[in-house]
Amino acid sequence: MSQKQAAPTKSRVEAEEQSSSAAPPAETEVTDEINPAQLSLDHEKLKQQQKDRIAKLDKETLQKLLYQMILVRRFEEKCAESYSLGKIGGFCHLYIGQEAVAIGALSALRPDDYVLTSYREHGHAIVKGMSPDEVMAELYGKAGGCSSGKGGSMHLFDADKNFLGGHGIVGGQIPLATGVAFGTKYKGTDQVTLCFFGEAAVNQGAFHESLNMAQLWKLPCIYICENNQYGMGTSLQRAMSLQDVSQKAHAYEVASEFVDGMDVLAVREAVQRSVERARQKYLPTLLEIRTYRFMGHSMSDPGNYRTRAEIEKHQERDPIKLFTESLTEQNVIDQSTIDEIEKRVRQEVEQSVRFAEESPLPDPKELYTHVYANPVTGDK
Amino acid sequence: MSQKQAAPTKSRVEAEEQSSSAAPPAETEVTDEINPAQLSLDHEKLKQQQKDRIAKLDKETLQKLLYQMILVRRFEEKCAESYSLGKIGGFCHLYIGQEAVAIGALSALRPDDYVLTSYREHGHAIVKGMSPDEVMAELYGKAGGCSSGKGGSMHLFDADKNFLGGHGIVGGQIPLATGVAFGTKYKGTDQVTLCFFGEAAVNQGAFHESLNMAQLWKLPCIYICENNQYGMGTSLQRAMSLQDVSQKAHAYEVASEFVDGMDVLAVREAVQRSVERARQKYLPTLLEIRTYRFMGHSMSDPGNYRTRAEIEKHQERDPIKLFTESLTEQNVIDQSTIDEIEKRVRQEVEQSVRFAEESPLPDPKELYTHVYANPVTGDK
Amino acid sequence: MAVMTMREALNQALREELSRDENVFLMGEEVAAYQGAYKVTKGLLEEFGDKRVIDTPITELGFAGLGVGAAMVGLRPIVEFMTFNFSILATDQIVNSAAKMLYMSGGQFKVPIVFRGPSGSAYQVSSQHSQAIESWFAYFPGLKVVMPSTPADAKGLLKSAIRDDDPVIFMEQERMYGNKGEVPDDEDFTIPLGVSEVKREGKDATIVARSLMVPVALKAAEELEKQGVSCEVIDPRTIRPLDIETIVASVKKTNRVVIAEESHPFCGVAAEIGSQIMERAFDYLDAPVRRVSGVDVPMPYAKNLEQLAIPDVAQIVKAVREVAYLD
Amino acid sequence: MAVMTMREALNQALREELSRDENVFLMGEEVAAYQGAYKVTKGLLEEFGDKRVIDTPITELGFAGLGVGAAMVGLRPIVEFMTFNFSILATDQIVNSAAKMLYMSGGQFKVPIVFRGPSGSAYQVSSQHSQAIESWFAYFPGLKVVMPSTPADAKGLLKSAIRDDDPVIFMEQERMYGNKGEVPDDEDFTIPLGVSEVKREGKDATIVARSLMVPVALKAAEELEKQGVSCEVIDPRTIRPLDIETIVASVKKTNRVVIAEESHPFCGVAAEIGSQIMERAFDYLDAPVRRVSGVDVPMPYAKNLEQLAIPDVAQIVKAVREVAYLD
Ligand SMILES: Cc1ncc(C[n+]2csc(CCOP(=O)(O)OP(=O)(O)O)c2C)c(N)n1
Ligand SMILES: Cc1ncc(C[n+]2csc(CCOP(=O)(O)OP(=O)(O)O)c2C)c(N)n1
Ligand SMILES: [Mg+2]
Ligand SMILES: [Mg+2]
Repeated sequence: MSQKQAAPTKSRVEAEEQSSSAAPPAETEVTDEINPAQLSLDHEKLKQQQKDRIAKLDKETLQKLLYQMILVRRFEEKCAESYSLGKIGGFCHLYIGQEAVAIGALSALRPDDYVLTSYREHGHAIVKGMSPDEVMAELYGKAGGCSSGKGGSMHLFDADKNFLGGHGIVGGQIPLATGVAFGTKYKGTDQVTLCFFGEAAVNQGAFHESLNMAQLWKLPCIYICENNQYGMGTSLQRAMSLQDVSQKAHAYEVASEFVDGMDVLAVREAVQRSVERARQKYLPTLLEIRTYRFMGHSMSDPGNYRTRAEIEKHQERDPIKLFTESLTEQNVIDQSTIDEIEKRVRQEVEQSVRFAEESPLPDPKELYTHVYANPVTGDK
Repeated sequence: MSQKQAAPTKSRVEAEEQSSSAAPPAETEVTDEINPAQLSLDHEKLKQQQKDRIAKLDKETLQKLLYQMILVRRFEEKCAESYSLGKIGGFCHLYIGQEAVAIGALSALRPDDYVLTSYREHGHAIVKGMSPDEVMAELYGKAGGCSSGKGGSMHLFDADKNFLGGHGIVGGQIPLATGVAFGTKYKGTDQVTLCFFGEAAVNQGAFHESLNMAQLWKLPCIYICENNQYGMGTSLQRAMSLQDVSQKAHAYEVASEFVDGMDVLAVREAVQRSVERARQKYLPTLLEIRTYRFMGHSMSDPGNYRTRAEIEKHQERDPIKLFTESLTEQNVIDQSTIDEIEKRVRQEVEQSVRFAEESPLPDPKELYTHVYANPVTGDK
Repeated sequence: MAVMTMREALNQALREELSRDENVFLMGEEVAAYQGAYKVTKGLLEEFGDKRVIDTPITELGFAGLGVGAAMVGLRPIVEFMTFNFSILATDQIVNSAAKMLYMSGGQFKVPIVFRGPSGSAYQVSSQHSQAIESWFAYFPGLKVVMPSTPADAKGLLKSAIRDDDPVIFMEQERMYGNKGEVPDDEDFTIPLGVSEVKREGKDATIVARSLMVPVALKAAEELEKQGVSCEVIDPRTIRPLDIETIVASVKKTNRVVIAEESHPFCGVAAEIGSQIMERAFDYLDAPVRRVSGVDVPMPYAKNLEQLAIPDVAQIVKAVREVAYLD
Repeated sequence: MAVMTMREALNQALREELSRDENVFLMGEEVAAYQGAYKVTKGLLEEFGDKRVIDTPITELGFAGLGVGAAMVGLRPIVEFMTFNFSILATDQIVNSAAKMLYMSGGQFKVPIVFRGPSGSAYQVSSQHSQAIESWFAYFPGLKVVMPSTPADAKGLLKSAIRDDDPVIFMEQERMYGNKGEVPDDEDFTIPLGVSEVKREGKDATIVARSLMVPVALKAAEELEKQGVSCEVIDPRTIRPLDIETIVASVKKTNRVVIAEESHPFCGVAAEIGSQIMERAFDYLDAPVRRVSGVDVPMPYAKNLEQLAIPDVAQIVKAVREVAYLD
């Protein structure tokens, strides 16, 4: 195939510059007044709860959770770097700050359970068992990517791991996940389906239509709202008349819980309860898991809609920091374990980049494959 | 314009026959067990409440309400007749049994308030002040129809009366009405907007998206769910996981009430409270008004999904019968008043049919008008 | 061969495929207890039970997406839209999930789903309930679009659609549900997707018609025969992928084409077929390809206006005479 | 005349129209505090306040319908879709409410609304975020569809769209927001809807291009000039109503046409334009109308594949040489 000239377009970097050269916004949102005294008080209380949870678990499980959180964090940091270098294109939505949600939740699953989520899904994919190599290669748009380079950052898929995307339309994965749960119930398996979405997706009609069907037909779907308090630059308060997402479950008689999304074990336990309900009784649950994203909405978000102070307030309870502290104080880990984990993670992340770099570009012929599963004669 | 040959299609009557020649349904739904003793007990209690309400109102108002209910009832009966004669085409959704809702609700409005509703809207249109002549002519597909014969039964409009349709997509009018309320608030008027829809429309995403915006932005829109307990052949129970529609308002912090839709004055009072809230504070309300349709979903519905007994149970509380009884017992009317009303109504309905019959067919040129308000040169 | 209506033929196809493969299930508004708003699904609830034949709430976006999700884990859903007018609410899931899933997952997730229901004009139901949107779906790679015109085609194509591993938009025509025709009895009677059929042979002009316009075109051909003009009538049956070869072969013989459709013209299927004919058989064309489309206005309610909005025999006859330079 | 980017020109149009008529307001996701996801609405919140410039929840169907309702009572909403990809969720309100309201109300309710935002391909955002759906909206009578290709056109057409009493789908191209050009300063500078512009005169072949393909076509024309082929480049600017006369006049002069588009081909705008050319200028065509369309597959993410999916200068040059029978 001949080398083609590209359409006359600005370079990606230029495009981003334009996006990020915003004037200071007319409105500066600060979701909360920040009272440091109150903050550390709450912090101590919540930390004690985490320690109580730690006490119930074995060391291996705990260390694995910590390892996964650090892996996802470092992986995302690497993505940011690669994006800045122009190695990763398009939109790139990082998960930094929210790790406890995916990792706590997925730790409550069996490998044959299903996961669907949005475009902010690198972490979910890796923790569901997908290889960081293939995830990174996908972000690089390479043939070795988990979606053969066709999906990109927003559309990670892995049929072997029951990871069903990676969806770009806000709320679009919610009916899909409901259907996956419908499918497993239809087939009579006891698999459950986890559906992740942001709090802004709750305003979409798709959410409402899905929860009604899930309860009406008793489908084993667990709806996990990762309430990071912003949909792009719009705070929850400015987009949702009633901001208690978990309360919305009542409109459908769906069971629900509000969960501290900075505590990986709180998440794990809530999801375990939901999984139980789904596996045993084919019943859905809505979990509102309160969290916070530390980075911009995507790599091109200037982030002028919130203050540094607000971000720092939430970073006090950085889920990794919190968990590391609790584990250390409980003597589950010490510095050398942490160092080991960091080292292992660093190697894995480096390896993923190497793999991505070395993976070839998709063959130009691949442009035309996978349009139809059963191509028809006469098909152009 | 030359006379064209029609496409080779079956006649309407034939088409309907096919639709109505259904086998007895596999499932017979009966929404409630019927206990006649309990029924008359409830009936007496509710009737007493109606009488208490009557005591608060003047004779003229009360008689007008009765007159309007009878007018709508007789108008719809005439529609059924004309439909059977093939004078009215398409779908035709009658309002018989639900009259107390539109009439009670609209009696709480000022003439400059807005009304939008679904395809079951003949009654709303007439009570909003539209001429029965023009409504009937519209159903006949005549040039004198309120929508010039282009809208038909499902799309009645009258700009002078602030009647904004008549919409055919289940739930479609809900965002529109929200926008009308947005518009009046934007312009700073104190008009309110009434939005009617069936309980099955509540399952649509459009409902959910609209209520959130209405409360978020404090819009003077009153959402009236006419819960007649069926969406076509599907009972509320089979379509909605939580069947208390009014409760769903909580998910948006919207004020709500549950209202007896067989009592025209109960409806009136609830809507008055909502109108107050909307006019004074620009706040929305959701009203669930429980009612029942005595006829099929549309003229071609065989209606096998409910029993005669169930229908008869609801007919015990026929809103017209109930109101007539209460008014008689309270000495607001006597038989001669009723006879006069019936006579006047009969004349108006006959007149509407005459008008419709005599109104010419739309000019063939009208096919091409009203596509664009500003037709552009170069437009085909 | 039994003679039956298109409604019965579709019902038979559904029944046979539900029997054949227990991963097939049917869902939609009023498909079960009510027996289908247009009775296409009559008797299926009774025969297959409420696990396989499911009444849905009125939430087109939701249940379309639910169907796609179920298809991703191996089921073969048939999702009925009471009419395709209401599929407009579900376009996001059809276009963004069903059509693109295989591609964006790099070939990992196929979506074997059929979206079906009546489409196009109905009787005096006005503009929101009388519209033809096949061009919308045909626009998107990843979707297949089928529009049968006879009971046999309806049955054979629906069975193929259900067995196909891709999302298929299967558009019936309410006005044709009562049309009768012979239908093969064989349980394995299928008609492959993507194959046009010559519904009538001729040599002077080609009329391409689909769905409701096929019987109109055949009547026009009869009429024209009397006038000494021999018309070939071709029904593509599958709009995407389009079997253009059969059409082009005919054009190379007749050198003149009229394309009839009840849809609006602008960016419609006739525009596509016409363009492809021009691209592939320009030198064979003795006249420009003529489109006879539904009028380019929303569908009015009034019966007299409605009749003027849909192409009829006379218009097709006139168009053929024009491309044959007879008038 | 000032030189500015298309982004700035659009911003200016919005600002001027918001100033001119207080019934004009702007709503959409991130249009206010965030200054627009692509900064087209920068500074407008500050200037006009939050009554006129409104951030919405992510509920495309809901706020599109809300806009239509507001337009029915006399406001002139400008509804931004962050990208037109998301308008797919709102098609019901656009097609069933906005497009048909005037008709089905017998002329009583006009809907003066503009739906605008970036459309078409963006950079490596994969299939759900990179698609061209102008043919969907252009299909429907009742809608107007505009696609500017220069800053001046963007400004003049957007102002006309806002002043127009019909629903207008105004499609920008994200990849073009940074493109610069001269823009008249006059506050009453408008460009009428429905008028094509000859962007370059020529005599040997006509290239019809819209939006992103206009600069590509102009480069192709330069290239071809060097090869001795003189090309006329026409930008319809408004897709519906389409000013076909200007195109036909050019074809009658050049006798050869290539239509370039980034959209998929099937039932696309090029199919329509090609069919209309054939219908109106068949005898003037020395070669079949050629389409150069985006590849008929969902948009892939990988950069190398993405580049192959969008028409480029070389493809247009090749197509023109083909219709000129030079190769
Ligand atoms: C239907 C739709 N509308 C708009 C967008 C653009 N968009 C992408 S992400 C996003 C914010 C979503 O916020 P939330 O659901 O809270 O998830 P988060 O990004 O915070 O994880 C928006 C507006 C989109 N992708 N899809
Ligand atoms: C989006 C959409 N889906 C389906 C239909 C077909 N349909 C028309 S009315 C109706 C039932 C609606 O029930 P409900 O909302 O309770 O109103 P009711 O008819 O009882 O007044 C259905 C399914 C439609 N018109 N629009
Ligand atoms: Mg969020
Ligand atoms: Mg109902």
